[in-house]
Amino acid sequence: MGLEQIYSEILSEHNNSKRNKHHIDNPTTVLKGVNPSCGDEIELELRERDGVIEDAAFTGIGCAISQASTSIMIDLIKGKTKEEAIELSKLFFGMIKNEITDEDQLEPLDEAIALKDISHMPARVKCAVLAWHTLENAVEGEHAANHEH
Amino acid sequence: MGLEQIYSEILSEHNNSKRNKHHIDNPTTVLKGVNPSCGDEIELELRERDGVIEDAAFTGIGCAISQASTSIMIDLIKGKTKEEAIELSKLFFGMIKNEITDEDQLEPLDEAIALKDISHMPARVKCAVLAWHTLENAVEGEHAANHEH
Amino acid sequence: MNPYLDDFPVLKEPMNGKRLVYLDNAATTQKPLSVLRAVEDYYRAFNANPHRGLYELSVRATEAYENARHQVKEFIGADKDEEIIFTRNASESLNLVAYSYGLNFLNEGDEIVLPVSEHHSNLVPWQMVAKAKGAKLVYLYPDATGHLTEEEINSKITPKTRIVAVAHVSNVLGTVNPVREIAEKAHAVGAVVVVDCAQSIPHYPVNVKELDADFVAFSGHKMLAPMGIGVLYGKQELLDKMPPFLSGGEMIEYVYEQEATFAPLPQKFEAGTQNVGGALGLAAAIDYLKQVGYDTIMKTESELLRYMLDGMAQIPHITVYGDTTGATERCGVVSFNVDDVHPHDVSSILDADGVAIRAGHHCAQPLMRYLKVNATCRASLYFYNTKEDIDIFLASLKKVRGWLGYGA
Amino acid sequence: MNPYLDDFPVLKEPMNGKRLVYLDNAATTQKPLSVLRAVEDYYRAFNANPHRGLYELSVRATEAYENARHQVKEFIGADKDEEIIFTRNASESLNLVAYSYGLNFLNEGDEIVLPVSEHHSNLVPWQMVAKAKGAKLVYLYPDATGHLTEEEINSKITPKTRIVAVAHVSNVLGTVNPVREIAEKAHAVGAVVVVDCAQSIPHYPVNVKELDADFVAFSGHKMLAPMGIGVLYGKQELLDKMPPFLSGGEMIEYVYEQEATFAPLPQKFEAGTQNVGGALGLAAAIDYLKQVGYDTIMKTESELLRYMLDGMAQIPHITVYGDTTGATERCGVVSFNVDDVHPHDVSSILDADGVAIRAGHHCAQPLMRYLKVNATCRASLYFYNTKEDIDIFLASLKKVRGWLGYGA
Ligand SMILES: Cc1ncc(COP(=O)(O)O)c(C=O)c1O
Ligand SMILES: Cc1ncc(COP(=O)(O)O)c(C=O)c1O
Repeated sequence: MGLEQIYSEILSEHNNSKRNKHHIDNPTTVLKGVNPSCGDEIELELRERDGVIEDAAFTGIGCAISQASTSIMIDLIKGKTKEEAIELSKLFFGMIKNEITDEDQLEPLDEAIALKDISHMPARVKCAVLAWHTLENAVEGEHAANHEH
Repeated sequence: MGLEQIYSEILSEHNNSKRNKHHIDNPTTVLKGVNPSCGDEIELELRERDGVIEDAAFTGIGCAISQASTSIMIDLIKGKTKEEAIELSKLFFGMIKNEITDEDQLEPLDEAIALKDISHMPARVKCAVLAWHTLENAVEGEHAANHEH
Repeated sequence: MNPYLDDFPVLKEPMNGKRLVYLDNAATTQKPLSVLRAVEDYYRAFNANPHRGLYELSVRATEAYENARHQVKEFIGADKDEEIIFTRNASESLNLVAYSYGLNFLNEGDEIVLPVSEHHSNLVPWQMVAKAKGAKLVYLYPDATGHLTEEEINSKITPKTRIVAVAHVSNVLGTVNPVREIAEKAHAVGAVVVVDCAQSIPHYPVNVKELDADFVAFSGHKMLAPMGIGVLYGKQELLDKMPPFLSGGEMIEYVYEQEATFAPLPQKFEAGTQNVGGALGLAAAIDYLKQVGYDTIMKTESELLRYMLDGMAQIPHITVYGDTTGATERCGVVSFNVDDVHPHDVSSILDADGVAIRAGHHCAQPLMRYLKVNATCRASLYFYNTKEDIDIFLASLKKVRGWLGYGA
Repeated sequence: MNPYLDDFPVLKEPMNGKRLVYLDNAATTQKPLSVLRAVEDYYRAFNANPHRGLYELSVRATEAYENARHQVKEFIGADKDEEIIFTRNASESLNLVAYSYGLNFLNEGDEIVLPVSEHHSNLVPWQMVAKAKGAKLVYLYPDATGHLTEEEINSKITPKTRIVAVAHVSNVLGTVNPVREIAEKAHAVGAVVVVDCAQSIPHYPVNVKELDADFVAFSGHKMLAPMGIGVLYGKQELLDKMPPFLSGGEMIEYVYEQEATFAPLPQKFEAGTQNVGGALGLAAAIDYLKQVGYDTIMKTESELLRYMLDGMAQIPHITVYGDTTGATERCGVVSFNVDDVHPHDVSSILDADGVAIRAGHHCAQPLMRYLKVNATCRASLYFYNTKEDIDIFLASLKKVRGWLGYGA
């Protein structure tokens, strides 16, 4: 199970700190992401300029995994281009599905690597990917929350 | 199983002879009896006078057991009062349900005793009792076919 | 030692390297070996399509299936075997009533009364009926201990009420609802009463006469039987006047090209090949329950419940919903939250210690909203649980906040 | 010796003191030990309510259940797991389509086309739809060998047709219907095609793409699996636009007091606790079928069928319905009558020799009327039958008329 790895310091820190949990000024995209089956709900706010994600934050409720995953993601994507953000999300899905396991390859995910072992907790996968799915939809201009799990 | 006892000579004789299978003159009661689950259908005709069953016959289709049982019943009830006929039917149900097993007690059923072992063939019980249920309904003035089995 | 544990092999399997502490009995119970054996014996010795064949094998299958029906009838104190319909689960039983009774006997403006604590299976079908017929859903709201007051019941059940749908026991709060009083009131205004006994019959004797219920629904899998078998009890006079629900094989009398007539009860409501193995499993489960005895079940569970509630009261940062003391008549279902920790995290953390509890809305979202929570944790007991189970649960629960970096 | 017999203990039990000759496979098949073991293993090791729990046991149950769905999807060549809905049996699958598609997408004057040979389960639900919506049932009549001619199909499927409901294989005559041709014609006029594969999939590979079916229904219990589990396949675009059928737990997204939104496929159509044990039994049955192989199954059965039909042709006073020679593509279901002897008597007499056949209308009363018979006998084969079975059947059949006092 590796619960230790999952509820690691990084996770509890991100869950507790409200650093990325607020509204931003003049967001260019605001998108809701929900997991109906567990009631998690986040609202992601992004401000893009010239294809770069200048600022990002979120509000909403959810479990430690979804909250931390969202917060870590926001740290990662700030200052990145939309394309880079999409690349990161692909890498993240690959890691969570246990398709990409090579440490070197995962390096760009930085702190998000702490969520690697979620792949062994299928019931919690959807908590970890909620933010990233919402990001994908936001960046690709889809306006429906993604229900897939 | 006692198939020999059941498909005995009496049964095959009654099944084959069409002695009681016809219409009667001026019936006072004509009642249909059906077993929807197996498609058996008989129509019982009775002519009563002063409470006595003067004449009886039947038409219809069905298996050897229901046809023979009907024919044997008709032999038995002709010339009997309605009350005697109802007594006989109670005796018959008692025999088929294996509640009355004493040979002496069953004596009035005469040839119908050949159907005793039907009690060991639950799937065929409803074939054997169809005529008797129809008789009960006819004599007691109910006009619905009896669907119980 | 709990004398029943030996009958439940799964309870002796290690889970995540630890002994399994199964506290999700309200979701589904484990099955004793005698139930598994009853099902296997059927398939090994006399499996056949019942009602259809005249040969010995089919006759035996039919007899066994009808005996199972008879056993259910005796168990819940119904009048006749015909009043027992085998379904797939409690949800299907309730849908049958909604479709066949609700859609046919309700009119615009009629009211359906139900507690806000109902399981979705006794709530969403009534939304469907209300929408289709222009009827209105009227909710009963419980007090702080989870109970429905007489006042609430009397003010909501009115001459407009046609149906009252109520769970005998709530699957979230464990509350025993005053079904008999509700039925009395409902019958006085000519309404029918649909009682969801999914959470009561595993723990409590259910007698349809004493409840004065018009319909009763429950699931086998919550009372030691296999999945895939459920029961609907209905008063014969009601079932008789209802049209069939599912149609097809077995439930007909005569079929013509353009129309059909239908078989008498109970076949009228049992379309297609029935789950004979499941019905025999349910019969074996009833045998097992009788052998343990409801007295023992209730005594064991109420002792464990008190022990659990006492233990939880001593852990800081825990909120228990509904009756928190075990003082009122209630079943061994305990919903709670740990401050600042999402129920899903609580569940994952307990799971690492081999403790299986449930987290979420428990198919009762309207109740969650009424309680002003997003989700809760739920630990639910059965007679095969032990004090040791509770000790492990409590020890694991104490550590939860620590895992997430909070002080205890 | 048939190499599969050892896997089916019931086939080795004596019946009425004789070895059981089981020839009612069209009603239900026997179950191999591997299927019984799969179900038992589930209950012994990881029984839990799937989808609901976050703990290990429930995760394992969920995975196993969803794997079973995936296996069904692969087995019938569907595109996506979401297109596979688990039901209770074929009858429920067909009712689901009738209620959720039929009642919502048909209008007055629309036509539903179906062969007169359909099983009641693919006929009575359409009567219900026709009555509720003012639609019309239009029947296809087979020729003397039981086949639907192109002419018949072309003349009945018209622009008014909205639904064509057809069995892949008839449960009375064994006829293989030209589903692909029917589907082509139906799709050309914009109708949807509902294929009842209850009698084909046990004996024949079923590929939903090759059939070009919009919906496909079948039962586990006719293909080696336990009772209580069935399947509905539907094209996603159709299932997506259909409203839920049964409602309650598991099939919802958000539930408010007055309304609800529903889960995506396949949960939308799976209300309440599902039959996980049954689904795992079905998965094990599919494994077993794959291991035997459809080639072997078809070869074994067609040899036995020819042997049986040849033998029956040599007994006087026997009428076989439909294709009497095994010359056309057909399955091993043989309906027949013995002159002057009611099918029920034939069945009882054969039963005394341990031979289990079925007698009656076979849930196909409109076909019986069309064939101008009241009932028939039916012997139906499976790959575990042997030539010896057929010999015993034929020997018993020869004696039937004698029992009833007729000359042979
Ligand atoms: C062709 C056909 N369709 C449908 C059914 C109904 O199947 P079930 O009784 O399992 O629902 C059967 C079997 O009885 C059948 O033979
Ligand atoms: C109170 C209550 N009613 C109904 C149900 C539905 O039972 P099932 O899922 O077996 O249909 C449940 C269980 O989930 C329940 O707890």
